[in-house]
Amino acid sequence: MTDHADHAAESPAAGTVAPPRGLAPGTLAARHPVALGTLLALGAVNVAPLVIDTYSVNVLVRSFLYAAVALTVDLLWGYTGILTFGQSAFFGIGAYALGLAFTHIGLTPAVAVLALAGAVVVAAAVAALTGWLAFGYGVSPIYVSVVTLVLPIVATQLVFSGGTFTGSSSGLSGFDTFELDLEDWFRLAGCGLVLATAAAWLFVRSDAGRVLVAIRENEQRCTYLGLRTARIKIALMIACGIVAAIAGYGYAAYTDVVAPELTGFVFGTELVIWVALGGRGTLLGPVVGTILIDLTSAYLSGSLPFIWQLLLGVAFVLVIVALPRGLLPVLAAGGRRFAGAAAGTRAAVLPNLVPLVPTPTAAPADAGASATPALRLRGVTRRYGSLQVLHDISFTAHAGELLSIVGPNGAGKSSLMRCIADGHERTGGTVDIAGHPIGRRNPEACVAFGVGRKFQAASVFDTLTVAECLRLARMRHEPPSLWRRAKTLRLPVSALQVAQATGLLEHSGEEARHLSHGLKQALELAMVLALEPTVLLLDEPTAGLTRPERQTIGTILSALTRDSGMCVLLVEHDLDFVREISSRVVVLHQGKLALDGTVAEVVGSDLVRTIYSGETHALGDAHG
Amino acid sequence: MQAQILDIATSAAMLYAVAAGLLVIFGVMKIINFAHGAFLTLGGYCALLTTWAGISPWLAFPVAAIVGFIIGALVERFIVRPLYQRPLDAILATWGLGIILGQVITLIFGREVQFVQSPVQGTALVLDTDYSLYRLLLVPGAILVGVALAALLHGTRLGLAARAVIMNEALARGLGIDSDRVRSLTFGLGSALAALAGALITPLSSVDPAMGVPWLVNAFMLVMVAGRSLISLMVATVVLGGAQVLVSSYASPVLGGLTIAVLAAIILRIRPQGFARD
Amino acid sequence: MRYPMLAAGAVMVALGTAGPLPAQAADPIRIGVPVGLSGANSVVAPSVVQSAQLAIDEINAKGGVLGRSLELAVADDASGAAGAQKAFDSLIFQKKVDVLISMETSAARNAGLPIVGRGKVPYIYTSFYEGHSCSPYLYVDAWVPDQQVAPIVDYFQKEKGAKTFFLIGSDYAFGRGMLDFTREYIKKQGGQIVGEEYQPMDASDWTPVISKIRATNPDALVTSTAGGAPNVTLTKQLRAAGIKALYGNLAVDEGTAKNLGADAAGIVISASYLTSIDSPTNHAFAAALDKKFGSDLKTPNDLSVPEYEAVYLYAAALEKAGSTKADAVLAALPTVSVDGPRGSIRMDKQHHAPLTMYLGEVQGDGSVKVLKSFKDVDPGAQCPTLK
Amino acid sequence: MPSVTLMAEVIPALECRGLSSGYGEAVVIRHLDLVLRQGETLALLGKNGMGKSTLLKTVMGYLPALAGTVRLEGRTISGLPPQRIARQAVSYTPQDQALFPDLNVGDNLRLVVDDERALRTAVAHVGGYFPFIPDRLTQKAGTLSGGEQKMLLLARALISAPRVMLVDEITEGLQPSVVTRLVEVLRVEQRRLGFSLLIVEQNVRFALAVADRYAVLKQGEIADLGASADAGAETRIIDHLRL
Repeated sequence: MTDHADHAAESPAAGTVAPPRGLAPGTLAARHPVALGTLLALGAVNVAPLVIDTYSVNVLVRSFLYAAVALTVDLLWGYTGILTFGQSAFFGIGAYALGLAFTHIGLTPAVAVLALAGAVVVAAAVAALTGWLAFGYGVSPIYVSVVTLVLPIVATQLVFSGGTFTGSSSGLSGFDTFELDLEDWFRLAGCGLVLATAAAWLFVRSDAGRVLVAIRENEQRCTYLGLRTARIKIALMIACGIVAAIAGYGYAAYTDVVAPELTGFVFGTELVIWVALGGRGTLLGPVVGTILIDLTSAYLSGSLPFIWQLLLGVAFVLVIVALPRGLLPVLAAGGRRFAGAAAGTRAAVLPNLVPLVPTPTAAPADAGASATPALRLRGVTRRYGSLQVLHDISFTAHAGELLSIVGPNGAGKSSLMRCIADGHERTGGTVDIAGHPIGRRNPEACVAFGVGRKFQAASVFDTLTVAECLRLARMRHEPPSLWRRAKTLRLPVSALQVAQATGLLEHSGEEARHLSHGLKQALELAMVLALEPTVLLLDEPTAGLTRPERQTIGTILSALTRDSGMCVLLVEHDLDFVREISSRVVVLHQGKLALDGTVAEVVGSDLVRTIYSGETHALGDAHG
Repeated sequence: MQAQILDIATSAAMLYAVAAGLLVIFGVMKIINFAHGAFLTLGGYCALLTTWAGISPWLAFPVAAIVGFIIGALVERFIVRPLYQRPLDAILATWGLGIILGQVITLIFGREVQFVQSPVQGTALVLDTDYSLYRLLLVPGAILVGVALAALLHGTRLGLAARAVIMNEALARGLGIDSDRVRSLTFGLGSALAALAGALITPLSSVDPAMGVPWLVNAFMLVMVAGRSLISLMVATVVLGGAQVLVSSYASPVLGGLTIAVLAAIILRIRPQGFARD
Repeated sequence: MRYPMLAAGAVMVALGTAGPLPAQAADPIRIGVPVGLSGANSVVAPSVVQSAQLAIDEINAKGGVLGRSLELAVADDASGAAGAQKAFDSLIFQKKVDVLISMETSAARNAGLPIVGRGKVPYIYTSFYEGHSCSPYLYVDAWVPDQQVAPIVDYFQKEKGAKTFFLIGSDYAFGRGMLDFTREYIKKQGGQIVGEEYQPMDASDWTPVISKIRATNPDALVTSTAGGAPNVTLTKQLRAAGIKALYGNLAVDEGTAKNLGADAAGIVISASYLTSIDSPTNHAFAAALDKKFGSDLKTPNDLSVPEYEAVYLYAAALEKAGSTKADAVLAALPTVSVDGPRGSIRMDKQHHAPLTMYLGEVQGDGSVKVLKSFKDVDPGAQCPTLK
Repeated sequence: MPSVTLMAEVIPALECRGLSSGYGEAVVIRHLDLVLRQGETLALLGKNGMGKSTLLKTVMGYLPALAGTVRLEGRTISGLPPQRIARQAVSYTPQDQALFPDLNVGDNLRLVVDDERALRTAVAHVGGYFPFIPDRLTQKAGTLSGGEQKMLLLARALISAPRVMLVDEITEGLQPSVVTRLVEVLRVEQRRLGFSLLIVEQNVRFALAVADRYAVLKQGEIADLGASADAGAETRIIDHLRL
């Protein structure tokens, strides 16, 4: 109650901040800062070698290439949450592609191009393999760190085992390479870095780029929005691997040396350190951080090598423990200009929410609904080791039904929901969604068949805005742009209704973590509805809500089943609520289906009365 | 062949000694201590100090364990404790700690490679093979470490508390067990074991500020595969360590160097829980 | 005008160090010494730095060269290629040294050479190595396989009756280069190679190699590992495993041997410098080192003495050229000679130097007993394209 | 201000004042006032999701109090971590996962006593009620039957010499004979040790049999409070609980 009241009081104020300041979203004006920044940076990179001393130019070429790799680490770790120690391996692939080609074949334009192509292909293949290994279903999140740790070790040992072919510990050096002035190397590397950063900047701010943050924040929710997160992560891994390989290629061409250290795990961890110090998830932070750190260490390596390393180590630990966002954002937050700019970009991308005109395809689905049940369970069982939580559950549910599942704690209600939404969950039996058996498919495949699942605790994306959360839910239907943000967001009428009725619309520019508990629940419901599911699974949607909030949700649910012909499955403890809105009730008790009937039948049943008054042993047939 | 059996046994013993400390910390705290390599190095330098002091090389082992314990407990208090909810950050923070320890060691002892005295010299005739006595002694040494750990976990109240925290921390706290203290002691114990392992391996190789790093990765892989059990760690060290020896002997020592890491990655992909029972 | 990067400058000021200064007429002549203070070479690097420091101090005490004093600039190359690049970059472009004089791993030397070419700085390489490294900027005053291998192999074959050999090396240019030469030489002399194994430079576990030695049971071992750590770990593990074969080591120096203690006893080495050389210059050198460094003294060895002599060679070339200009110095280098602890050194054979070689056996106390010596052994045709 | 001695008599064993709590932002308990008197047994009843378990978890320090305070015999304990509260002679038996199934019976008991001698005495004592315990000290607790596990839980709570005992649904899924046994043991021990008992129940009969007073929770607030002996208490409670 208090929580909600507080929020209601502050929401008008928040509402006045959120609307854009007269900027039409997505126009050139909105993208202007990026273009301007890129041009300025390009200009600076071209002028810099004229004023900086030779040694710094020399070192900076290397720093730029490192920074490009750090950029990929930031995309993987900072944005997507994949802690990788393996980007050095891709850098090494690029470097050795050039080193081996130029040493053993020689420098010709054709060889140079082929070597680059080889580097890209090998890096992409290795990244795909790494991703396939690391992002399989049910694999623990730390496993990706295991794999990316193995990667540079394997790469280094392969270099070692190559004998004179790879130069082993010595590496390869002294091969003929491109004849370029130091200044030109500087400009080349600098422009490459600026363009890569700008591209990454556009990407992470595009609609597609928000998926990365969504995966980091809540991968489970992503999969239940039908997003194939494993494929997205593998694709990202491939792109990042290729960029790192190109940087490595440039490094070898510039320094005329390839050495096992370039592929090693220590370099891989250094990249993570630079990114952490610069500020993970900020792109500019890691780039600037890498350049500053590498340049400073170049100056200090002679005079203060240990102290410098010690300082870096101390700074790194402090940042990880106390300032997980890194140094740069903290420093930058001091400047008001940064804060203003950040708020500006945030506001400028608020899309207009428009109702989705029902497509003709929706109609046949309704027509077919009468013939095929929306949901059919046959003999579903679930075991955890020796513990059996579901015994032989069979029932069907049709379009337009609101089926409540009730039962005491531990009756297996939530397990049942999981078995419907994820093919890996059940131990036995079959589940058909609108006539499609789900088999052993992943949640995202079940979503494709028409399942929408709302979790018990509101599962949203904390650091994304309400509009962004809703956009993610629509991506299955409308593939997002890779470099820009759409001006409009089309939502199904039901989702829009939920957003309107709960007051969510006024908060569409706000980050989800700032929402009240009730609004988070409403947001998740709207997201699930945006999927246009045929079977909607709701696990205690009203837990922890105030009475008016429950009322609102109840009204919406009734309307949904009535008007849009959805099949809703509701798990609920509050039996008053169940009585008000259900068309049918299923009672689960100790993992078995105890009763399946109308509300009146269930409410009047002695069985339910005994279950709820606690004399469980009186329930003879439930004990067998 | 006999020599290979001895190689496998002694290599597995070395790996077991090196990985046990990491396993203890991972088991109780669910945190990967990437400063493990630095603690190994610390143990190596403790052995170096005993060599310099001219006292019995056997004393290197208790000295290393004690120093490791004290520093480990301090580290837990000031660096690891804020990170229990952020396991990936804990990996990074402990890695950073490893850098700090390495640099401090460098500042004190210099960068160069140094050597310690071995407590035993010469060879013994086992299985018809003249084999390094020290390496042979590593086998009972590792078994001793394993038995002592098992006794500590299963025969003392601290061990019982630690096991309770591993199994269900919330319940353990509700019964009055101070899980913070258990964790401090556990981290200290894990660090002590790491330092002890460092002292154990140095007579066979050399001491330098980066000596622990190559061991870290193998220990990490073994622990990932072993899960939380000292027994499955033993299985993992024999299987993976054995594979390493065989690949080194029949293919090449260099490929042997990546055997453990690659096998671990494959095993974990097929069976995410590794050699652990469930 | 060019300025160092502001940010880096600011950090350096904060840390209390000074940035590079603009060159002035009375500036000292800077001698850059990139060495492996960390990594595989860290065992011997400190003695090399001491030798360089001694030579520079001695020359400065006599008034310097061309009216200018000499100044030492050391940089750590971490004994590897990537580290060497940073060290060479820093010395040549940041510290703007006039010459590089150092021992390096072959990996580091190869990685550094392109930078030397770009910076157009003379480079005197003072480490024994696998040979055939050729550059107009590079001079070498230490031995190559042609000078070193024959004495050991001949001794094993003719005086100890060895027929089968096992070769062990660190897997890098030096390790492979030395053993390539050794293998061919042994074959030419009618010996048999029963095994040849390489491990990465930073390897510290030699168990699989020792297993193979046991399996093949050779009469003699010839090893060529990176000087320092791999050398010591290999020797310790060989001894611990009870391998009794003859043991010729192409990379061990006296200091390392002393470190090894009893384990080193019986190792046969072939070197151009031993502390026991009985010559007035060697005695004077030893006394000067002792006086300067006292208890901190690192045993001088076959890597540090060439460094000492190379500084003198450079000073002599400066005097002759009359300037620090690279072209003039490079032209003068092969024409000057110094009388150092190893005797008279002149790098006039295709940028390499004829040397007197000693065959020695390490004793239980780490000292080396000279078995034989060979006067002014020619380095052979190392760089036919150079003068 | 009453004198100290006077206060000691009226100080409740446990006292919640204005207590609000929940999970994250979901508030489950709202401004709750509840008093557990010295030596009494109070049963908390209510439908699922009404905040009964949440209340126990908040008292025990697992969940932070969003507002209000919890006092144990006059000392504020809200804000302390669970182990500190447990050390003040509060015994808590959660509803799920209350045992260590992979530890043996002896170890499960050993966790709450000071040393081996105390354990031997305690085992001998509870063995009087539950003879299987001394016989099967080395059996893994997870392999005991459901009823035996509940008895072991009660035994563990008793041997920790509690001043206040918090028990969450100990009768769930038990046969009537076992429930009767538990009621008996609780009565005898409470008389002997004088602890105060706060018990969460769905089994109304058990609750009324063991408790002096009852409280019904609805939507995180107390809907009904009375003495178990009151006429019509059971009917009233079931009315609260029914659909």
